[in-house]
Amino acid sequence: MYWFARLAREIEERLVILFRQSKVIGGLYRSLGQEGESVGTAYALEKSDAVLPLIRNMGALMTMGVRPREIFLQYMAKGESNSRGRDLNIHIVHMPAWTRDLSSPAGRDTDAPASRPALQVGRDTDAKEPVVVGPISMLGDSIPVAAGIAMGARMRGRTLVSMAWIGDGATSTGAFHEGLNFAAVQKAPLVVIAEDNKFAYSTPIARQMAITRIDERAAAYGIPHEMVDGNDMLAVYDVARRMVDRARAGEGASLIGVDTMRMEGHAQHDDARYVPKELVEQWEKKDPIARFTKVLVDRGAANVEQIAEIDRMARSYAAEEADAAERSPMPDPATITRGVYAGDDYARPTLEFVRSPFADAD
Amino acid sequence: MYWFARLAREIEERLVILFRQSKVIGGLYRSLGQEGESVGTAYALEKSDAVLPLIRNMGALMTMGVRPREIFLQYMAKGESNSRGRDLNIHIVHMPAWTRDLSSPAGRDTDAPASRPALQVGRDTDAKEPVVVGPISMLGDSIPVAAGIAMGARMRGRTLVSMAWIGDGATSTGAFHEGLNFAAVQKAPLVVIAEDNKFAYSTPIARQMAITRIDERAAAYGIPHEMVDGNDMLAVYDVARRMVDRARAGEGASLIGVDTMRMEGHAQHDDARYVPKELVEQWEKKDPIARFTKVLVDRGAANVEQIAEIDRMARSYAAEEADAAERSPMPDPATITRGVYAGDDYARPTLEFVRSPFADAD
Amino acid sequence: MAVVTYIEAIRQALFEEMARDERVFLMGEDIGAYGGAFKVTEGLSEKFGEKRVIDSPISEQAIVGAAIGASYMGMRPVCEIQFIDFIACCFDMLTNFAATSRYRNGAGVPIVVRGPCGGGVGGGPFHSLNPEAFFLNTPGLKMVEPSTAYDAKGLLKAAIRDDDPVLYFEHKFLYRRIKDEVPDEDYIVPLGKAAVRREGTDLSIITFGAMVYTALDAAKALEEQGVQAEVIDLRSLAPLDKEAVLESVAKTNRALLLHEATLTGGIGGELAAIISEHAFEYLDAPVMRVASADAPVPYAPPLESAFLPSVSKVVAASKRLVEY
Amino acid sequence: MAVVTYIEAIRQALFEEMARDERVFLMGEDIGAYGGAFKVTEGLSEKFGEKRVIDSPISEQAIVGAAIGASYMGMRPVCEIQFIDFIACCFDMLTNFAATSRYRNGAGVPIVVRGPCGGGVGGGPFHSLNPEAFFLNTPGLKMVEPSTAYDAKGLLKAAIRDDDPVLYFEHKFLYRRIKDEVPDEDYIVPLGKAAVRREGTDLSIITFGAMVYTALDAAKALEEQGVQAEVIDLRSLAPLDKEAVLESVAKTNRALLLHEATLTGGIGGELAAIISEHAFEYLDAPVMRVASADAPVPYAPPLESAFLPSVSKVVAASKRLVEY
Ligand SMILES: Cc1ncc(C[n+]2csc(CCOP(=O)(O)OP(=O)(O)O)c2C)c(N)n1
Ligand SMILES: Cc1ncc(C[n+]2csc(CCOP(=O)(O)OP(=O)(O)O)c2C)c(N)n1
Ligand SMILES: [Mg+2]
Ligand SMILES: [Mg+2]
Repeated sequence: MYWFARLAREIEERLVILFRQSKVIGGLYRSLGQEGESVGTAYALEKSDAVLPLIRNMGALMTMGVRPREIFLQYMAKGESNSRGRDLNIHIVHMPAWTRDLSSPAGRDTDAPASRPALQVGRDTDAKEPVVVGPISMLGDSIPVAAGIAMGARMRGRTLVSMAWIGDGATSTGAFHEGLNFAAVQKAPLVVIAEDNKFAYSTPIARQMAITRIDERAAAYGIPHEMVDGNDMLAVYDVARRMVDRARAGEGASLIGVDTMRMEGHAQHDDARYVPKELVEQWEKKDPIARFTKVLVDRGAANVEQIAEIDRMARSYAAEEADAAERSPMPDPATITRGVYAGDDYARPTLEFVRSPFADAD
Repeated sequence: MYWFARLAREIEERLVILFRQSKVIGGLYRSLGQEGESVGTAYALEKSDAVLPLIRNMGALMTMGVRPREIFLQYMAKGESNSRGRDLNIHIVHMPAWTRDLSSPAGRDTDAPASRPALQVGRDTDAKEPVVVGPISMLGDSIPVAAGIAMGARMRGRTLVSMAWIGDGATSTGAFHEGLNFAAVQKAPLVVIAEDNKFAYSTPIARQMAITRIDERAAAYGIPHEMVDGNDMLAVYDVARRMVDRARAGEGASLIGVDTMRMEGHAQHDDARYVPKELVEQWEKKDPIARFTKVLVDRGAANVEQIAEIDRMARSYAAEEADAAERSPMPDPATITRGVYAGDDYARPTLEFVRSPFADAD
Repeated sequence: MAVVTYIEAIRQALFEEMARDERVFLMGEDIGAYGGAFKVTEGLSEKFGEKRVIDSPISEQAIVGAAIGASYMGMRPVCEIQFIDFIACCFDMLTNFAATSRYRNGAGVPIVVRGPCGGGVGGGPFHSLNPEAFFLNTPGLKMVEPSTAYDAKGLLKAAIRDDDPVLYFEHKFLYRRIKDEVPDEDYIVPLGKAAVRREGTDLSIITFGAMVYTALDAAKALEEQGVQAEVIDLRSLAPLDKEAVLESVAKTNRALLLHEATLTGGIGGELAAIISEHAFEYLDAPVMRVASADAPVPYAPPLESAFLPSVSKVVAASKRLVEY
Repeated sequence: MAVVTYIEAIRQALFEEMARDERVFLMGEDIGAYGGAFKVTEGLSEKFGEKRVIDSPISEQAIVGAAIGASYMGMRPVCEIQFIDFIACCFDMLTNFAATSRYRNGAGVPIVVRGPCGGGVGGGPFHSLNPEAFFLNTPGLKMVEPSTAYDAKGLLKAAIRDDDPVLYFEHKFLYRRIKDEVPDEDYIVPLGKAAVRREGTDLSIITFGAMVYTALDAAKALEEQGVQAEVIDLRSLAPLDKEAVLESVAKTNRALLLHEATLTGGIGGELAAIISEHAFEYLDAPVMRVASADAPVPYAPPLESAFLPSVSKVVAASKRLVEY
């Protein structure tokens, strides 16, 4: 878990550099301070489950094994990116082969590993591939889709759990309400992670909802809901694990409210002067990675040197991946009208997955 | 209260006759069995408050003093109807004069009485006129509008309470969620009546939501919510009264869940064979009007003869109003493109209000 | 061959596609035991079970969103919008999520969203919509609207088998009024192909849906006055069958565009643009449009019939064209 | 007279209208202390207080619905949609509730719904929308899109004072790139009136928004080749200024319709229909359209610039027209 959280942070640090060099197209949205909940929740999933992350769930993507280069390719709008330069940041989508295999209800388990060259961190050759559905910008729309993925996979006879993240602000959308209510009635294997990071862009949560515990949003749907300290990775993992297990056991949807803090502005352009300084200071003390480091050290799972080594590894890995992405070409303008509809033989894009160097250690 | 509930029922009975004579255009939706909650809730309002009723809130409209003829005119798509034959059943709208009076923030209290001839039941000359906003067919859309009416009237400096009714099924819409959440955050003087009448068209409430108490929909918004026996008019009035008072006192929005039963099909064309017979039988025993009659008699407020007399009065009043409406002309086709936009001097339609013969007795 | 109604043809298409492919399933309001507001899905839940005929909450965004998600998993969802007017409530999910998914990430969205459209039945402003123009400017969506039972069945089968999101508008006025021959064996009507309903030489009336019958009645009346009108039934609204339209206009040199949606901003504009750009040399008269008045759909029958395009309006416009 | 930017002109209009009429207030996401995603409302909450500059939840249906309700009470709400793309989320409330209210029951809905539209800034598929065609087939709505600071201020004031719902699209590409003279005294630009941005005799380029500048650059290039293009800036998209359009085409006998939204189903169709019906006799060449490619708006700059209409595309089309 530590690796994924650290990797997520290092990737974003790298993105900030690329952003300053204006190599990132459009805005850059960071998850600084939220890496813990992203990783802790996704870590409770099987590699073959479904994730519907938001811009601040870099940690979840890393946990599911998405190759960092894919992220850099997207942010730099490269032609080899999952969206072939057509869509933003983490708007990436991946469907395992079984979803297209119509030979049997559930499809054969022939998730061919992605076709790109391996790299030292090791390709994820054996494990199954996850379903990854990045968001569209319209907040809340992921929730009905996540419900449909849970329902659809169940119809295909697969025991897949669908996990979707949503911000405090986005829980005010009609799509969130309709989607989660439908999932609840259908007892769909869906786990929604509602992230109370105190702000929706500049809007404090008190202007977003008249409840103080975001998990109470779920009270309207008759599903289990719990609040957890989002910066305590192990606590997050524990509750996520319970909700994922019950979903997989066919007990239906649930919602986890995570109490965390967006430690920077909404995006790089936002200096967040509307955020009270004390609030930031108070949360700096609770940095999820620092806290998890302490746990590891206290438990003797690793010593400070080892952790420093892991950090160096993550940093250089992120750097290599960024450089690799930077070298790749921009998309070809001749393609703009390709692939709007099916049948014009426009190649389906790939998404590459990698194996954590600590896959066994984990 | 008895008068309004009985009148609502008699009007609908009359509409059924007109429907069978195919004088009603389109569908006929009845509130049989729900007259109690419609009247009990609206009765807690001032005559100058705002109501946003649904098709099954005939009782609320009668309670607010809407002249029965207006209903018949609408159902028969007459040219003199509030929508001039352009919209259905209770899709009626009325704005008191103050809403158009821009001379002072709150507007002067010069709500001129409607301009049509009086009738024996007595015109409502002195009391103020309510804001009436009938629904559009898109379920849930009334809730954001009701919130806006509450907020807007407050900005105009008026102490107006906005009351909106919504069906169990319609609480599944995004509009309901967004509107009530916004009202909650804004502490708007809004009271929402959520009617659990067991079905949404043919869909039982269990397919609509995974909660068993509809008032729990409000738990997501941090506002007070209570469940009440919708067929006990006095109990409904009591809780409505409390919620209206707190709204008027500036304590914000609330939701009342009413436990009731739709005693006929969704509309006249629907034989409701999907409704278990036992359920109907069980609810027949709880008819709100019969129960209220018993209360009146037990308390000695009225004897059986007097009540029978009131019923006769209501029946003949409904009949006269229906006949009056029937005699009025259909709209003039030459007008179809008038009044799409402002400024083509197309006269603003009127809505006439009447005074209950028991206005003082009540 | 059997003669069936338009609504029965739709039901048959659903039935046969569900029997053919276990991945086809239905979602919508009251479509299960009740069989839908218009009884289109009657009997399907008994036959295929509640798992494949899902009664949803009143949540159009969720119905379409869930369909998108299920289609990602390899399923073939067919959504019913109880009245097509309520498609406005999921406009976002359709135009932003469904329409762009393939283009953005190569993830196709093979869903069908169907529902009753159109007026003429006293439905008023919220139960009479013709929504095609709302969606015509969103690349990634397909749209069809049948006018015959044959097309109703063949287009729906084609839509269900298509790999892209298809909006399928069924005209409620035709449900039980139209009957025609439908083959017993499996067939489809390909998307994107118009049909010539009547050959003519003097002008082309280009239309679709219930207006096809208005056009045919007008053509009969015109014939008595010696005018031979050709009637083109577009069937598919996206993509439009440009070739068929241009071919007909090249032959008749006069174009009358007829649709039931209101005039301004209607699909007639797109057709006029195609014709005036690509058939300019062939035109002997202005391109004319007949459509509903620019107002919400009024409820009272006398108002609605004045509002809708009529045979006499089409005849009058046609004569202006041929006499031009 | 002072020279101000397009965005400053919008802010001035809001400021002056709020100062003039206590019933004018703002609702939207992050428009208060933060001043909005593009800082359009910067300083307004300090000046007029939180009660008149309301930070809403992320709920477009509620923002517009609440505006409708408040307008019934005599208020004059101005809603901000953070990016106009999200107007899809309140499509229902706008087309079904706001647009029909006056027609149905005589209850006018004097609201303004404004937000940043358009591409050219690397916004990708969900931050670059030009939505005019979505709403053009809904009677009851008005739509404007200014291209100059003068019009930005004058049209917004006119929209706020108008008694009907007005969609006000501001092109984000112009926010800080465009500066021009704005009178110190109060003025409005009437809804429904186009402006001639450049006189010409050889063809009429009919456009609006950011494309006005593309058209003017093209006109310059054409002039060097001896072609005199007239450039019409529609300013109002509903109602359209038919007279101005027809007058120009009657003069130049050639029409080029230019818009930034994608081609098929765009507002160009409606213009083509108006011209080919009412100016048929004047046309010496086909009515042509230049618009964005029929695809979602791609994100990468090289893709987006190939996707958008360009000066060279307009010049090429213009020459085809004049050489026709
Ligand atoms: C439907 C919709 N409305 C508005 C926006 C503009 N917007 C983008 S991010 C954002 C704030 C989101 O806040 P939250 O949901 O709390 O997520 P966070 O950024 O805090 O992770 C807003 C308003 C949007 N993307 N979608
Ligand atoms: C957005 C929307 N979707 C679907 C419909 C079709 N429809 C009309 S009434 C109805 C059932 C309403 O049930 P409920 O809200 O419980 O109210 P009730 O009829 O029981 O009073 C449905 C589905 C609609 N009017 N609006
Ligand atoms: Mg947040
Ligand atoms: Mg109900």
